[in-house]
Amino acid sequence: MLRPSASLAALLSAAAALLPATPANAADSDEANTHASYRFSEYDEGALHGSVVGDPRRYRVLSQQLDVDTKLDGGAWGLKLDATHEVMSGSSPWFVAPDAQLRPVQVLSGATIRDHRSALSVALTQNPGTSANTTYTASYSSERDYRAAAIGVERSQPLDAATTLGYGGSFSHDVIEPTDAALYNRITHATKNTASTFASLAWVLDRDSVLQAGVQVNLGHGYLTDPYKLFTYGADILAERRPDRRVEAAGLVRYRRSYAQIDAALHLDYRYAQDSWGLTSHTIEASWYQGLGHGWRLVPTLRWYSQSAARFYAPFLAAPAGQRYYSSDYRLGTYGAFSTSINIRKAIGRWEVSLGAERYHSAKGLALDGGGAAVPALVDSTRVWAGLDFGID
Amino acid sequence: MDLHRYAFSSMGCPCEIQLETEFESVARDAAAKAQAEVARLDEKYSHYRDDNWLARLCASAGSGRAIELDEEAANLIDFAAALHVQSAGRFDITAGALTRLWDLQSGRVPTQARIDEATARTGWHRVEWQRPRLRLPIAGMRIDFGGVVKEYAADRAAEICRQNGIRHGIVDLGGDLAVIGAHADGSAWLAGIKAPRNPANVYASIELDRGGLATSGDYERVMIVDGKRYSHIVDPTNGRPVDSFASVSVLAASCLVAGAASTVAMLLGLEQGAAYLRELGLPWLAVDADGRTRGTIEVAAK
Amino acid sequence: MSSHASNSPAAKPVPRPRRAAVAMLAAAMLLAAGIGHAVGVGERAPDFRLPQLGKDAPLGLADLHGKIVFVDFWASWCSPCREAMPQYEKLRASLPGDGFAILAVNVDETRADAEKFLAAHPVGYAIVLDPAGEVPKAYGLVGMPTSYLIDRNGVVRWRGQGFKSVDIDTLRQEIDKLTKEPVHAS
Amino acid sequence: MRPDLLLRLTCALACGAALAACATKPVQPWERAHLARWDMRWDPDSAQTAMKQHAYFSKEGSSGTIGAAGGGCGCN
Repeated sequence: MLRPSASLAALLSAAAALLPATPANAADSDEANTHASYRFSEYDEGALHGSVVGDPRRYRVLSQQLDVDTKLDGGAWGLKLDATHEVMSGSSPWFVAPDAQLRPVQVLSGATIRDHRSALSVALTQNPGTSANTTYTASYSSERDYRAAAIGVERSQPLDAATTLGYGGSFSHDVIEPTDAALYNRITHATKNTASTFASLAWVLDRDSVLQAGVQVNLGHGYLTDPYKLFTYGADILAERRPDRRVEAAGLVRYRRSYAQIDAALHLDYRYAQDSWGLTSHTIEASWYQGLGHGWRLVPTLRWYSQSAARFYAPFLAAPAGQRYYSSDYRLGTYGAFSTSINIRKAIGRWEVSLGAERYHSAKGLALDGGGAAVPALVDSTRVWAGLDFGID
Repeated sequence: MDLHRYAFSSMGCPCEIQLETEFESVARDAAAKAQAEVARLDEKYSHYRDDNWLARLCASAGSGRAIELDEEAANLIDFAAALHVQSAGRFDITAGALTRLWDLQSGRVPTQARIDEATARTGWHRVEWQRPRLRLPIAGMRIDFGGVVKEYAADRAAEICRQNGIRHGIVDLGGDLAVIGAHADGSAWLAGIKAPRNPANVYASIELDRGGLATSGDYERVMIVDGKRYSHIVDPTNGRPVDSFASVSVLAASCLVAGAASTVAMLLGLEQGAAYLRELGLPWLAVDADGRTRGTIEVAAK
Repeated sequence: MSSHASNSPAAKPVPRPRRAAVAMLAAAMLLAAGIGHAVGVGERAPDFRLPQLGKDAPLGLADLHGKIVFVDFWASWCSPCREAMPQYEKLRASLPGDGFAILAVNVDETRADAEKFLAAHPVGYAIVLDPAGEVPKAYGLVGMPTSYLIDRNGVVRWRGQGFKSVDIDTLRQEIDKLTKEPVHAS
Repeated sequence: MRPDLLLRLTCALACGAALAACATKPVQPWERAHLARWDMRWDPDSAQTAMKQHAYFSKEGSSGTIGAAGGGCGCN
């Protein structure tokens, strides 16, 4: 006779035929596919590296985000709502002035900035959960001096058992109305439009790995300048001036590899981008998802980012030669950044609690080729976040 | 909310339904319907009667005729088939012939010849079961729903009380308990487990606020011959009563599952039974013949 | 591309990468055709026989001949399958057992995964095990979960791709319709 | 690096990977236990990714991932 083999599943299933009325765990369908997540995060910038004039308290952002997604119409449609609220405060780089030896001195705006941003986005997905689906998104974001409305559509379509095609696009119309426009002689109203299209192909390489390659083209047109930033143009200090058109092309490759036998997975992402302002960037991100059992999971992530300077970037122009465009915004200079982050998660039933911290260090030396003009406003920053999810299956 | 108790006798043992309700009439009505259901199941599946559905089924043994079973009977047979697999053949509803042979009131140990003869008329593997048709190929084969039907009746009675507006109550069919719902104040029911050696006193009590509790033991129908105990639980693979625990109690989502697990554990004996219960993962409590207890249920202070 | 790029590609012949991309897509298409033919509505459901969870006798489609059978391919790792199963259990419990049966084909590679899920979500219908994936291959499954409603003559009358909770109502109507149909001498 | 060179690079990469995928036996839908795991999604924690991308976007010159972007900001 065979060895006895206990099987609670077989026992309960056989009993279920006799006692159908045990509703204990028949999760009713609506509750089963509603998922909600709340995130709170605090972003703090450290002190500047170089010499500084103005209030050194750098930027601080407290943000909260709530996402809810559920099924509609018996599962034919998926609806996802995201609401975000951020409170920003602290000083930010204003312009760069040369000292006696023509070395750059970063001048910061006063710490008077205290603004908040609210954003809402709605996404409707047809045939959610299947590999052939279409998602329509609409979003609106507003803060005291900036409002943005965007719409987008995204389609995923299997070509065969191993290949999925993805494509889509979005359009955003932004309205810029700077604060204290009269006081600092800034423009009072400006608009800009951004159109973005992407296409991607994803392959199932084997039972444990998938690869995705995609291209994205972003077209920006209109007021692309930062209304608050000034520029030392010889003896004058003028408002910075950027072209009113920008084309960016990006290529992205993503690789996922499962190590299910040790309850882990590897994520590798590489992104190359290049734009018509002469700014090229490389981004590599690697994450390791490690399951620790009993619902625990640890996710360390490393990220390296490098960008070259825009053609019209300079800290200042001691002897200007009629340049049409000029900006000292550090985000257009040559620099690199390396960030390490850790995220710990614990699933309890249908809930999941998560905590995370990230340290972001930027420096000219971290760029792929660290040459080019000085970038005095580079800062390090930290970000800590906490999350609560409901409806994980 | 007052407590209403309805005692009665069925399935050859003392039974009681305890209900907490606002109005006594609601309790009385629910208890009456529940009791009627237990009586129906007792009438239909009792192997002590010779005029009920089970008797007619057993009478077809060896006749070559296949009997078409109704939905409930077919589900009970399927449930027994699942237990047969799990217990490596020890749980066998065709052990009826052996159970009768070891008629424990007779005080006599049957001869090996008669045991072999009864064993020849036993064996689920000999039964032809193509749902919903069942054929007992050998004359004298018997079906015995022991370890299944009493526990199933307890769950059915609890379900019928729920369907008649009862939220707080418990059904006790000879020690097999099915909870309708915790006390009105949310506290759990206290279930007493009788001491195997002297069933009069309760040696342990378990808190129960949902699901079912079933206990298999050799104390109720036991025979002592020349100082040796013979229980009413027979191992069909060798035709003799089981030398196993004195009692095994299991907690589960239903009394049916609890009863099945405790009966299989009793049939597997001391070592394999304990291993089975550990592997199954349901809370369990077992007492050996010498009174040693083991298991995962914390026993509330007596 | 941006207007002031010095050597804009438009002037050149079709660049090499586009021809390569077309060749790659063609190869992918050929490959797709190679996979087994997907059983569709109106076709006879291929018979199969598989070991049954918790029972020593195997179970097959032929054993349920004369009944309306709902075959559901599922696995414990497939989240729409997990969402569907309690709904199928409610459907089974609400229909008389004699004319209708659910036969769930589990394709988990390790049996323990299926058992772990079923212990948490017990279902009263038959579960058969196909770790090697022979039956889904015979049915030419294109996605998970996939389910088939088979009439009393063994012909597929409805196929579900993925799971939407509205499918349960559709199934009830289809089963109701099939129950009223006469059974041809098979 | 001119934009058309970029497209050539990405297409070459795409073709290489795709041909690799075609060469191996295709993974059937019922053999995707590992691929269906939470940690194998392209973006397992989309809420956290959105906030993270927004933090990077506000301090880097180039930004955006594949997929519809939205909710720009006057980050300065």
